Amino acid sequence: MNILTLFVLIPVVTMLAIGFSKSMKSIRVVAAIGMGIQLILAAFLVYAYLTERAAGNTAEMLFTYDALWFPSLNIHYSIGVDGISVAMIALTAVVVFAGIFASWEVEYLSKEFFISLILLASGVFGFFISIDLFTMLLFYELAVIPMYLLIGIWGSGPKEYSAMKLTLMLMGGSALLMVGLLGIYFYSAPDGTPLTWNLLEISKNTIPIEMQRFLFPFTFIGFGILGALFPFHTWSPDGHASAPTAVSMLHAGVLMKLGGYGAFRVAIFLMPDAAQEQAWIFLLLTGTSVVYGAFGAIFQKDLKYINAYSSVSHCGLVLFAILMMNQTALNGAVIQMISHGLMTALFFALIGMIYGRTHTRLINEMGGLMKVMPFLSVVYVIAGLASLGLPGLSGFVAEMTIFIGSFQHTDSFHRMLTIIAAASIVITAVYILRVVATLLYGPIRNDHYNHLTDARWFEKLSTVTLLVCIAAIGIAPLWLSDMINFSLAPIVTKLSMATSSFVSIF
Amino acid sequence: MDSNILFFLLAGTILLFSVLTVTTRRILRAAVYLLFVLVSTAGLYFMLNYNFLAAVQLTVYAGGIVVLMIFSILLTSHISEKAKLAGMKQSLLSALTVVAGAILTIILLMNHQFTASSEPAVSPDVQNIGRHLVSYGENGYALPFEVISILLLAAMIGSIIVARKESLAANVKPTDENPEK
Amino acid sequence: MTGNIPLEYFLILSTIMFFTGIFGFLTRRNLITMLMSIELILNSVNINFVAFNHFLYPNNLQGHFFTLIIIAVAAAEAAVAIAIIINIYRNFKSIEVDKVNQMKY
Amino acid sequence: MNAYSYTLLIPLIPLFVFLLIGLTGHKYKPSISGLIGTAGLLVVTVLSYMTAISYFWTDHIAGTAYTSLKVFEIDWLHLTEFLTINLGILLDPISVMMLVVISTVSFMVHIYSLGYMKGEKGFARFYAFLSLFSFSMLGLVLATNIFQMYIFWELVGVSSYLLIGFYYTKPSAVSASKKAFIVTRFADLGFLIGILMLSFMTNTFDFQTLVSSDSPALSHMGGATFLGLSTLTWALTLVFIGGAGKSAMFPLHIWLPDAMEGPTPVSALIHAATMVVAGVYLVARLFPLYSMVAPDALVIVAWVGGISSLFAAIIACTQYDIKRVLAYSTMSQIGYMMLALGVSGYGGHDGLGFMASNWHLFTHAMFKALLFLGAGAIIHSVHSNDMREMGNLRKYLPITHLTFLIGCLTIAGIPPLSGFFSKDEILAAALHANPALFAIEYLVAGITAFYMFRLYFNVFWGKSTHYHHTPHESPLVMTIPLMVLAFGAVFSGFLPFNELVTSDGLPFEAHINYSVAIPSVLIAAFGILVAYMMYRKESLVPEKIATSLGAFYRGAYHKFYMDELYLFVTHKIIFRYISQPVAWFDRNIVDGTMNLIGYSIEKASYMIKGFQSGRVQQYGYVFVTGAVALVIIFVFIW
Repeated sequence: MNILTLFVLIPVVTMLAIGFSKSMKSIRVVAAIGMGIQLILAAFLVYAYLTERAAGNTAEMLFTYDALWFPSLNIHYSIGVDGISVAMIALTAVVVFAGIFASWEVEYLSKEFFISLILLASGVFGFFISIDLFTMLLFYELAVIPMYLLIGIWGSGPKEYSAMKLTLMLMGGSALLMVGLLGIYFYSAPDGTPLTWNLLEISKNTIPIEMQRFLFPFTFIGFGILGALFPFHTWSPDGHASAPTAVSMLHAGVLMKLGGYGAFRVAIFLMPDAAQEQAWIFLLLTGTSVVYGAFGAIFQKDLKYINAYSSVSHCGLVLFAILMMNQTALNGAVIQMISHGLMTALFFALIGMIYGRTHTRLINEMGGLMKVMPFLSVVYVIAGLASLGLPGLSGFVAEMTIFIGSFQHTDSFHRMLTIIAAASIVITAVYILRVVATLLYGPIRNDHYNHLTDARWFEKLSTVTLLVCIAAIGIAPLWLSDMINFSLAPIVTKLSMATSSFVSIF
Repeated sequence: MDSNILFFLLAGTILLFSVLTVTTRRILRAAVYLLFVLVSTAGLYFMLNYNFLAAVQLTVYAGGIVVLMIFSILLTSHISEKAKLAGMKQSLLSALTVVAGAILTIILLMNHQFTASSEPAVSPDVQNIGRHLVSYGENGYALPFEVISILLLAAMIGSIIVARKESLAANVKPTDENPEK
Repeated sequence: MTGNIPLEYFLILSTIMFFTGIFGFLTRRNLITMLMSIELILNSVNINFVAFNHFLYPNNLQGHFFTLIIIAVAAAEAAVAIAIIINIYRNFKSIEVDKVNQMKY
Repeated sequence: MNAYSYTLLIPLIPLFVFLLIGLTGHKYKPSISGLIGTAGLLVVTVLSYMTAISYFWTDHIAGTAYTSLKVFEIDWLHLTEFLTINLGILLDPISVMMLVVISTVSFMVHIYSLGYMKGEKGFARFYAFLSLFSFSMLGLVLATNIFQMYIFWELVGVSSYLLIGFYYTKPSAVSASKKAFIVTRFADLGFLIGILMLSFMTNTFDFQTLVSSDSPALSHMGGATFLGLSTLTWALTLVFIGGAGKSAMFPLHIWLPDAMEGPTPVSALIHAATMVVAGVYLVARLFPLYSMVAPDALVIVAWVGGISSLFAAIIACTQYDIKRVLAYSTMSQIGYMMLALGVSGYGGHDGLGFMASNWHLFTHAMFKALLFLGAGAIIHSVHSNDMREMGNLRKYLPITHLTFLIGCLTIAGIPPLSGFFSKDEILAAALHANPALFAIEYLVAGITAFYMFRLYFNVFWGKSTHYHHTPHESPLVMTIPLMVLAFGAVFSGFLPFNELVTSDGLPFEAHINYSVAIPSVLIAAFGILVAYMMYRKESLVPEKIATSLGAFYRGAYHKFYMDELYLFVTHKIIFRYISQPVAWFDRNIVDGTMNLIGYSIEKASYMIKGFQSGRVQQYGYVFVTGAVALVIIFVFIW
């Protein structure tokens, strides 16, 4: 059996096993075992991928498998991975694993909770391994739908409103996406040859420029909504604020990356000419996202809102870098996706743990937590430092790759935008340090907090898993960046062939 | 000449009682007016020399359906009861639509040239009807005949069940109340 | 026997009858009178069929049979409808359409 | 591998110690953490001295230029075809000199802290952070390329943040740490953009390539200009802004006085001797590039340095918190160093400023660390920072008194102490290049002497103050570092810097310029005299002078309202006029639009819902009317 299919199969088996489990204890143990196997498998995949590459296999996609499942539209279950997808799969496995432990104590309808959570995860895994556009979209929807239930049932605050808003906005994105993908499908092959959904085959054909102009915005915005593109980001703060811990982790950590990944894999890769032409519009939007999200975060009082706005800023940077369309920036974008995924998952996990103890998320109601829960606080500080780009942690690598890559752009308009985007590192520092100072430092504001306990073993496991990954990328980024670079090379070649009709503003 | 008079007589009856059927406030009278309409229609069929059809019209419609309706009226309302009519607004709007529709249709059909077939006519006598009805070749109606039979059967069973449903439930109830007995 | 009555007269008659039936259907509150209106509509259609058969296509009996079948269907429909009406009456103690609006949800 | 491969251990040992104490420090007694940290630093110090000796003397062939050696380098991240971030070790005169400075001061601080921090909560944490700082700082000075420098630059900033906020339950410390980080981060943004521009133009990060005589930057000299300055000048000015932020140059200095909220050894190590001079080191590191391609940027450097030193010196005269006086003094002295770099030329005797700057950096590290540790000893025994609550301490703290006096004399520039020599060279270089700057610095020399002795007389002489409990001399672990540093402060002036650390690596002839030296000693003596009269003899009453200066004095006392200005900008403008509107805009306009769409759809569906009434007759009516209308449309209108 193809190793990639296992990534979809294991969650399914796990879901079945959970379905047959009786007690809450056995449910979560089964979930943890299933996702643990998934994590090991992901690690093995990285290893297998690197060995294969080292052995000189230069195919664009590895471990491919193809089966026709809907002949009249030529839809295949077509899978394969390159360095980028491998990295994203590894990220997903880590976040899901940490997410299971972060939701260790979900008592209300725990069976349904874990099943939905793992269903979501299987959608994400499926998305990353797909080469067939339709199958990709199918898995995408599979990942989005459980989100509604997860937030609507297990959420907090105005959960129905948030769940509805999130789902509707993402579905709106899917609708745009559907238009874009169908358009791509109908121009996927030269006249006279059968149409195809296969990414690689479509990329060999050039979609007519008029169609590209029309389809690119649909596809890019469709994915961009999931990637929190300004001004379609407002589902994110509300959705994250209401979602239960593990869902926030998965959502911000992984699901939002589907947007970036798709925008890059589908929109830019298949329609480079239109991308070149229209990039400046979206660069302005994403550049705005970066700075705007950061400014927005300064003023928030709710921890989850702060983090959601910070995600808007960081994910904006991902799309920003993708639109720069050179190898270094794209590389940075992928690393940023991974880095942000890990960081934000860690943040949400910590926020969930803190909220579980203090029962408030308003920073000015808390204070001095460092004294009562040193472990969580130290991890929070480290996560914060990662978020503001401290060298040695993953955020720095990602941001610097993006900034340097973007600044290599030959056009001065792009370089000016890069400088503006770079300014976000200062603003990020402001809001991160503000939170750290108010939340963790200072005297304890509420006497009840004196009795709070520090992290339990499963919480430690969850956070340490993420922390180790963050530090590993931050300290030794070379293997990751080289793995991504190798797979970017053919894409960048295709992009550079695109006729640039962009007229500089300056 | 006399057939012209007969037609206008029948047409006048039909129109008059149609309108009365839908406007009268007493339900039973409406049923009777409907009966007049149906009988007059049968007269039209006779006039057109479709004797079998006219007979069916009389037996099934006038004899069957209207009687059925009268029964149900008697079951569901008092004879003296006057039906409530629709509101002014509803009636006016409906009348407007209906008149417009009628005028429109009449204009259309007056402007249309109907062309008659020139092939030799078939006599609509009972022998021909019977042969056509059970033959399955060209101009054979065996299949619709069978289908309609099944439909009638189904309708019969259906109406019985629908009408009986409540009483079945009513029969169950007393045993529920005293399970020990 | 029909003399020189043209086809159009029959059609006009059936048209007026048809719309009278519709008017009845739209304005009557009582379910049974609504059913009657439907019978009127069906009847007008029958007249049309018969007239067309007689004047335009005397070479076969399609209109005739259609009418026959419609009468049969009308009978079946009336039977079922009345069964339903009676059932409704049992449940609602009324056969006014306005009062029978609980089934829309 | 080569003869210097052991230098790899110099940064790695503190890193290892940091991880060791950080991960396992809570398992054993705090004092063991302290000992581990100190032992690690001892090894580092020994290795640093070994490196210095072999680099400057044993391995050096007399008469040849000191070359820069890339001892070790690995690829850390591949960026573009040309740009690669490497991590490595570069040895050249300034980096080796910095090794000595950092390891010496850091080692002394490690020892000192064993006594000073004894019994503090978080003792192990303190040593972990100190090791992290030492690692970062050593990595910074050994950087082979500008990006590695940026990496460690940020790490240094974070260590500083963590150490300033060491007393995390104290709100003032927390806000000071936040302020320090954000202000330097702001400056780092300039540094980062500078790096981006430089790397875009030159396609390299490497220092050796950048500063070589065929630097790729040279081809961009005539390039595009922006606001009248060439792009290269802009790039290097932006890099300098990064340095100015770290070195607390005006107007990015506001974090430094507040940073004194950290433990005093930290102030001595980070905010006096090492981290704050990183800006100077940065400019010195890129100095050939500055002088080759962007002399305009050097002018900016010089003036910023000059203004900062004067500005800080004036404020220092009015402060009562002894650590703040020292902080402003630090800022002032760094201004000297910046100025010296700014006025310097390249090569031979023209490079006097460069040499003087590095020399002053070295001597300043010694005497300022000494002064801070001395202040720490005072605070340790008096439990106060305010000099108004002190007096007559010479009786209680004899060793501290003596060493502190040496420090004061050194910073005032009294021969033959080291400060005299280095300051003299700076003044000579300034006089040579720009008399206006020389005038400023000359004045500052006098003010420096005044405020240092104001501090000295107030603390050690003067009225005998009543203390809650009798001050006592510090333990030996604290006084030994004082004595060692005092030794350094006295004798580092005799090091032949003109042979060791020069702009082009070649020695040049330097001598004491008496036309500068004599007046400068005189003004220093004058400053001391004034301080003596005001605070010892009290024949001049300070309050009277203060009131006669009026608004100026109040301005200086309030640090010329710089904090208020920043607060205004951050709170009023950024918070009130940017962040709050952005948050409002997001919630109400952007999200409002989305909600409006949802709301209008909901309203519309309520309206349409009426059609689905369940009333058959209504359906029928709509159906018939619709059919009629369609027929009309299609038959008559179409």
